[in-house]
Amino acid sequence: MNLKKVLPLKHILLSILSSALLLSVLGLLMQVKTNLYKNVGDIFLNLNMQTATANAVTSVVTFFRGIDTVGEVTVLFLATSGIALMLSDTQRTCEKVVKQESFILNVGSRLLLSVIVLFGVYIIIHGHLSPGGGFQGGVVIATAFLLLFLANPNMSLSHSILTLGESLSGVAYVLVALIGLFKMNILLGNFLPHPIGEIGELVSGGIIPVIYILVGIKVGSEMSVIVEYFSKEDYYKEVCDA
Amino acid sequence: MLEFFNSTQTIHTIIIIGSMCLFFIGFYGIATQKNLVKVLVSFDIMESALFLFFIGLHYQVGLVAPIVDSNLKTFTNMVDPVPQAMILTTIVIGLAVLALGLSFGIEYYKLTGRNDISKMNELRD
Amino acid sequence: MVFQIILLIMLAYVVGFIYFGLYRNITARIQGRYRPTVYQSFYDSIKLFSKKQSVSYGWMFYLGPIIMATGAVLTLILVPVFSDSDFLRSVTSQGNLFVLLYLMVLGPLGNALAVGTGGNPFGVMGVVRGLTRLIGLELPFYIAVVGLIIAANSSDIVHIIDMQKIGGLNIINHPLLFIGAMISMVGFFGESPFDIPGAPQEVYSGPRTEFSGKFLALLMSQGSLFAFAKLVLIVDLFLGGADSLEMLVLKTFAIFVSIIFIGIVYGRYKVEQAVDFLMKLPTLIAVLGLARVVWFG
Amino acid sequence: MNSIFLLLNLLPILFLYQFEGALHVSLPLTNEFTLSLIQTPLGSFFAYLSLISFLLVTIAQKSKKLSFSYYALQFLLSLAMLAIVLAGDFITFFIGWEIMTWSSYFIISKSNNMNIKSLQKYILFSLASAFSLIAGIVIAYSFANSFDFVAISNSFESMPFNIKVALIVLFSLSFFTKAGVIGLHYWVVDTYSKAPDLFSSILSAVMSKMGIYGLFLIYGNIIGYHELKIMFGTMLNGTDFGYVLAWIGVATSIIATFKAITQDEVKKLLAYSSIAQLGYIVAVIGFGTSYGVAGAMYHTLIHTIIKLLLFINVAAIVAQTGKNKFSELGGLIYRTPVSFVMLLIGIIGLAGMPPLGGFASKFMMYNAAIDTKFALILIGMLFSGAASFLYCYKLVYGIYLGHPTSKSLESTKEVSIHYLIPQIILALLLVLTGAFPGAFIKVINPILKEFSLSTIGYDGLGVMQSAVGNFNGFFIISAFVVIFLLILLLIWRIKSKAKNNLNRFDISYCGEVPTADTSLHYGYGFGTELYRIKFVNAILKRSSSHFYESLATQTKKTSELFSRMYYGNIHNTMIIILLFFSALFFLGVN
Amino acid sequence: MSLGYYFLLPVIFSFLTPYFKKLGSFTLRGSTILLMLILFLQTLAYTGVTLPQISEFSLKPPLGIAFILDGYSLLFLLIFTFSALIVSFYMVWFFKANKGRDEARFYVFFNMLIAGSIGMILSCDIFNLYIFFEITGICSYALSAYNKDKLGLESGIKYLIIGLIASIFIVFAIMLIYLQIGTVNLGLIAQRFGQIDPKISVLIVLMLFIGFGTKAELFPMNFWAPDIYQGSMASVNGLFSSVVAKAYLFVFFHLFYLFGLNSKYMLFVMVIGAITFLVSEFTALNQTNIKRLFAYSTLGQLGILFMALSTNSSATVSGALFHLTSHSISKLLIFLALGILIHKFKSAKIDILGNFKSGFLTIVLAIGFLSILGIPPFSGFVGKILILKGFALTQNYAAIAFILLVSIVEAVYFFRLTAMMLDKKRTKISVPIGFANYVVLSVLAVLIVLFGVYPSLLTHYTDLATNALLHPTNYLNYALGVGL
Repeated sequence: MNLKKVLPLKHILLSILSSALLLSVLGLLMQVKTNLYKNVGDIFLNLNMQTATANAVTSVVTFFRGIDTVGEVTVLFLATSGIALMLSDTQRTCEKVVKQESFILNVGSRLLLSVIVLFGVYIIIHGHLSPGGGFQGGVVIATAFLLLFLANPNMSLSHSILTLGESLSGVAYVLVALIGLFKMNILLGNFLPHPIGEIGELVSGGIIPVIYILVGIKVGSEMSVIVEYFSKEDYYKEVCDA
Repeated sequence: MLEFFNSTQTIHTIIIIGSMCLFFIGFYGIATQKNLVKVLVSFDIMESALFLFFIGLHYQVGLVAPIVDSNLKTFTNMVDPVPQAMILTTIVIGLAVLALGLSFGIEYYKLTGRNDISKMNELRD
Repeated sequence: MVFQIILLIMLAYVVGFIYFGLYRNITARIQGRYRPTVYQSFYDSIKLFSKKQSVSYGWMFYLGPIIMATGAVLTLILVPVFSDSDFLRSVTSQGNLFVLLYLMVLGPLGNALAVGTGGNPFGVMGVVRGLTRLIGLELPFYIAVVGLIIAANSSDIVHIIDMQKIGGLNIINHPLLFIGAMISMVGFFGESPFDIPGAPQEVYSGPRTEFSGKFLALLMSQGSLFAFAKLVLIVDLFLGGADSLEMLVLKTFAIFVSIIFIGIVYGRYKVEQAVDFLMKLPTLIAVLGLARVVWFG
Repeated sequence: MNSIFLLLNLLPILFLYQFEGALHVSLPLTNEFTLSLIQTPLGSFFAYLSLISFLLVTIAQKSKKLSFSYYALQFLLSLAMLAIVLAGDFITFFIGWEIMTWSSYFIISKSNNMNIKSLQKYILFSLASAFSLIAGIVIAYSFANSFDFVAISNSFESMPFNIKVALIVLFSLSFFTKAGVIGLHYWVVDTYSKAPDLFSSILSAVMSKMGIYGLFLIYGNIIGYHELKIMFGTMLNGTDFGYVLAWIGVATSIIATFKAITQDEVKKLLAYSSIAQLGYIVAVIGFGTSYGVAGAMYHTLIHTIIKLLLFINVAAIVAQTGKNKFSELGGLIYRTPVSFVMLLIGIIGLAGMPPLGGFASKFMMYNAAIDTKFALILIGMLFSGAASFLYCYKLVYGIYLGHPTSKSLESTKEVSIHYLIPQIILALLLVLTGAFPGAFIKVINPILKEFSLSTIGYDGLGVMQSAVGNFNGFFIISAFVVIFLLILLLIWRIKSKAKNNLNRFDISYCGEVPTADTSLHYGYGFGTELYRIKFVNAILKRSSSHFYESLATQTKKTSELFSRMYYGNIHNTMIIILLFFSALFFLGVN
Repeated sequence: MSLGYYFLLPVIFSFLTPYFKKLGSFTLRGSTILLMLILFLQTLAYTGVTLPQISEFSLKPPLGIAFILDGYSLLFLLIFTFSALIVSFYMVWFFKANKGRDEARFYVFFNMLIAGSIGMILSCDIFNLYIFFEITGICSYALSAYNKDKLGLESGIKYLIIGLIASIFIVFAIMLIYLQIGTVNLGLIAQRFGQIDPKISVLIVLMLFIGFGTKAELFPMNFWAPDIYQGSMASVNGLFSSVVAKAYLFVFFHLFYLFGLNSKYMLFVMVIGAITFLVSEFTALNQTNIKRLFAYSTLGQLGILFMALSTNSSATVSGALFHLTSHSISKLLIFLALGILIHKFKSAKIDILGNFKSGFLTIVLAIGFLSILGIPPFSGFVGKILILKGFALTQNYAAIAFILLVSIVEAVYFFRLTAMMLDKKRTKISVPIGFANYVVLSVLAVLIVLFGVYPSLLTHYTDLATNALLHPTNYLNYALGVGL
């Protein structure tokens, strides 16, 4: 066994460098006192009574820092587009070959699907009350589809529906932001009468649950698309190799 | 003994040490690994380390998650929600970039059969 | 005025040819061979003038010698042959020493044009050698002239002559400049060691290769005119000019003889050797003289 | 096309004439810069010089079919030069300077025998010149807080000495490059020889003069000769500064003269001769005396005339024969007689022979040298003048005299009338400038006043007066003509009846009979002796090209070294970023 | 109009792109042009109002996030929206000439690239800024890899990896900032930045420097940049050069002056900029690939901008901003023109590209080259002379000498290209240019000349920008919500 091959000098030097950096950064971070000023989050916590959502994180995510979330959704959308650009290919030479599917897995996964999707929906619509929300729920929904793909390689999703969900929810999100502008003269203004319900009720928090639902739809459909592309990739690879 | 571990100071120290170790493992990873997937994973490690670091440092003993429920009716004695929101955003962004990177990697691998980033050298004069 | 000028030209013509004859005579004596008479050049020229030209090289071949002759005559007019003649003084002051320096080259250039028209490569070769030699040849002479101009603070020859009447002859005041100028003069007269351009042994007669009959005669006559003009120039610059014919003949003859004696004892330099030589010792001497004028004068 | 641009070229002349020296325009570019045009005597002299040159060249260009873009660029070039010479501030000056650079670049690139290397040479030197100029400009700005000539001139006195020197060096370098001072002349020869034939005349006659204008502007107007004297002290009757500059000029002149003699290409010879002649101007421009300035001015005028004449002449011959080397030309005298006469007049002027303007300007410069007692400078100038006879003769012999070197030359016809018209005008100008030097003094005196120098006397139009002797140009030229005609009459009789019936082999040839292969043209042989002369060989052997080429090689090596860093390995790039971070971290934080 | 439209309109458009695609490519192209036109006109409308302008999201700052438009960002907004408009016109030709491309996705990335860049310059919240940074980043990765060939993918991967490194450092810095200052609002950070532990502040600055410096292509961190340019399409290169790089540069200096780093780090940034300039220009000499060459040229110009922008003197900064604008326009012109050539010759080798025959392209390219070199009467000249003037006023003669000397090196390759275009000995192949391209390139060329002969058009905005950059009091007031 050649030590030099397993652990080249470069690696040793870099590990020494990393350790040195680690030590000095540690030294630095340990010395330094944090929280010199009052965090903006504490103010948000106070403000949160006005927005009337039980989950303060949700109100920060969708409302106080709402534009971040628009950006975040956009990033996800762009990544999906990028992945679609890369992996959906019209010029692919090898043909689609029907693969053997397992009946039990197929049926079992379909059974589970509704449960998982339901769970995802729950997470989404309770985003302003409990931990979770649009992103988390969306991802849970996507896992349901992942299950389908794992069980049945020939499975394919209806892109037009996914696109519809994706586009409309996205547009609706932006429209919500713009309605806020028109009604409250502030973008993403909470134009719905938010103290409608008590804190902790399902219908409370004004636009916040609306946004989270829209985000949930969007993330769900986008993640499903991503999952589909990646799982199909393996399939194409095998077929093309053969 | 338990009190020692239950103090904010100690928890912060542990979190700093742990997350920074993780961070520099990722650092070492991106500096030494040449496989694209490994590089992306290293980046993910670094990001995760940062998430840990950030969230961890905002935890203080005695504070709870910023959610009101039947027991808790006011937003007091809660941890700062902003870092959590930020981390949530960052996670999604990290995921998106990682997925995009992987899709690039797959496509590149299909074209060339290579995934070694140090051997990506078609672009040169 | 025209009469005076024609008289001047005739004088120059006669004196020039006699000097040329003398030169041949003396050279032959020194070299111990039979000598021609002093008037041999006259006879030659008369003979050549009476010859008939049977071929033509075109009009430039005619114009060349004419330009040359024009240069010679103009030079002669602008050099005050007699320093006390009011007429000559007034004519001279229209030009200056620089005009003369350039006019001295105009002749050879006219000649060169004619040679070029003649179309003989040997002739052109001679011209090129002549012009190349000129680069070296003019250097000490220029330095000498510049020295004198600066010393007199005037480029007017009459003024330089007048200065010498007051402050003594330049040959005494500026001996180094004189030596430099004299060495150049040897070349200007086509004497050894700087006689390569026209030496028949070298490039088949040099510039004159294609000339014969009347053209050769014209060439010879303007050569003697030029020679005379140059002698007078040296006399004017260094020996204080001449008031009368006797003084003129005496002084020019003295210069002439010394040039011959310098020239006769040397072998012939190749053109590059000539330039090399001229750029070294004579230039150095002249520069020393010049330095004396500029810094200590 | 040609007629339109001919008329267009007339416009600026009329425009200038209209204003009669009272032109003063200012045009705000931004709130910080104002472009201003002011007509000074110096500026109008150069303006008329360049505009009329352009007019003449445009006339000659009628004989060629040139594109619209060519004419447009040339017109732009003329306007740019107008902007340079009329500029009242450095921004206008620089804008004109750069437009001049690139418009001429594009014209030059239209030449058929241009290659990338020569174009690069031209543009890089031009840009180096421009950048050195702009460096000077902004440094001056940092003290004067203005780009205005007057403001900079006023604040110059109060600048620190080293800044003053830096300014002088930067500006001088810039203008020297344009004028082609030795060492900075690397581009000149290549460009002049490869540019379109008629455009070479503009390059040599007009564009190089912009460098001279710049020198006048800097030394005379902005710094002022008086200030130069104070700065550097005096030497003999001139200034130390003038002495150094004079040696630069003289060295340029001597070296370029020798180089010119050895050239085989006609336009290269003219290019070197141009360098040499500008060397004279550079030599006297720094004297700071009336004669120095007047001499430089006069020579500027004469050189413009001569170079226009010669380049147009050569362009015509090249267009007619398609050959541009001395070794390929020859014997054109009876085929193109008018051209020959024009060239003859041109070289008589170039050699500085008395009856023509060339002598008048040289005399002025020599006077200046005597006036300041710069004897060695004077000798240098005389020496280079003596050597220049050789290339003058080569020019006329190589093209027109001797025997034709090839059959095609024997059937050459006289060149087109469009080439001849400007040549005749220029030849007449050359005669007039020789005959009436006093008239020129009249033109120059206002400029001398502008530089606050004493004026020069003149007696009528024909006589130029100086402290060390007068020069009656009119007398000399009339005497010359009269004597010439008299001798012509006298000798007329010796003209034989024989026609020009000689076979080219009917010559004395060492007793041999030349054959068809025998080379009877000596065009190639000029200058070969020079290599055997030690001093001259030392000059000819050396070349600035070694320096510049090794500079280019070094640059290329550096470039290769740097580009090795960019070899596209993303892994290493990452490591470098991380290392850079670490380095900064350890340096900065700890 | 609200500033939020700059981001939200492109977002809506992108989300709806699948439906535009179904309506046909005409709708797709037309709507993109319309969108960019709206953004550009909106920006023009903003030139007439008093600055700064603010539009808040959800809450008023300093608590909430807001877009603030001050003089500094207005200049960049003008550049970005104008470039985007131009490129959207150009892409009409491109997609007509290259059939069968995934047009819809290109427009998604293109729109979001612009939106992200604009977001970066408008946002007054550093975390929000980071999100726009990522949006811009993802769009750039995808656009680099858009061709899906080996080169494109390679450049996409490289860009992505670099983007990851940069974003890690930036996220780290933002976290440290939040830990120290308790907010991510730029105004508050600026206010409190001086008071935090100097060691941590150095670390934060260093991380931001590495993050944005890497993206803004500063010297030891720019080895990837030429690869990206080489692998991407020419029109995308134009965007990278005139929009994306400029956006990163904007952020770099925005933070630089907001955080008051100018006194401490001025020399450092200047030296780094100078080295970038030097190395890039020398390297460019040795290139045979035209895209790579102009990538180096872009790096070099960025180097000058870094040198000049870090000086803290209003004259220099104003000049640098002028130069930046002129460089954006010129580089866009050059890359778009090259795009036509590269499409025709199917190669980016300089030797092959030199064979084109088109008077129009020669003229516009020459104008672009001369402008970048700073030769009058083109806009680059005004920028360069203003920069030099600024350096002269601070008596920084070394910088003047340096810029001018390296500019000569720059001239070497620019004029080599020019000479190649003009070389008559090459076999000349005529290149068809679409009508849209005549318009697009003419507009750019005319602008270059216009700014050169009448710079007051632009100096008004650069002066505003300089004032806003160097004296960000107004901006801070708005970011802190004081002025509201």
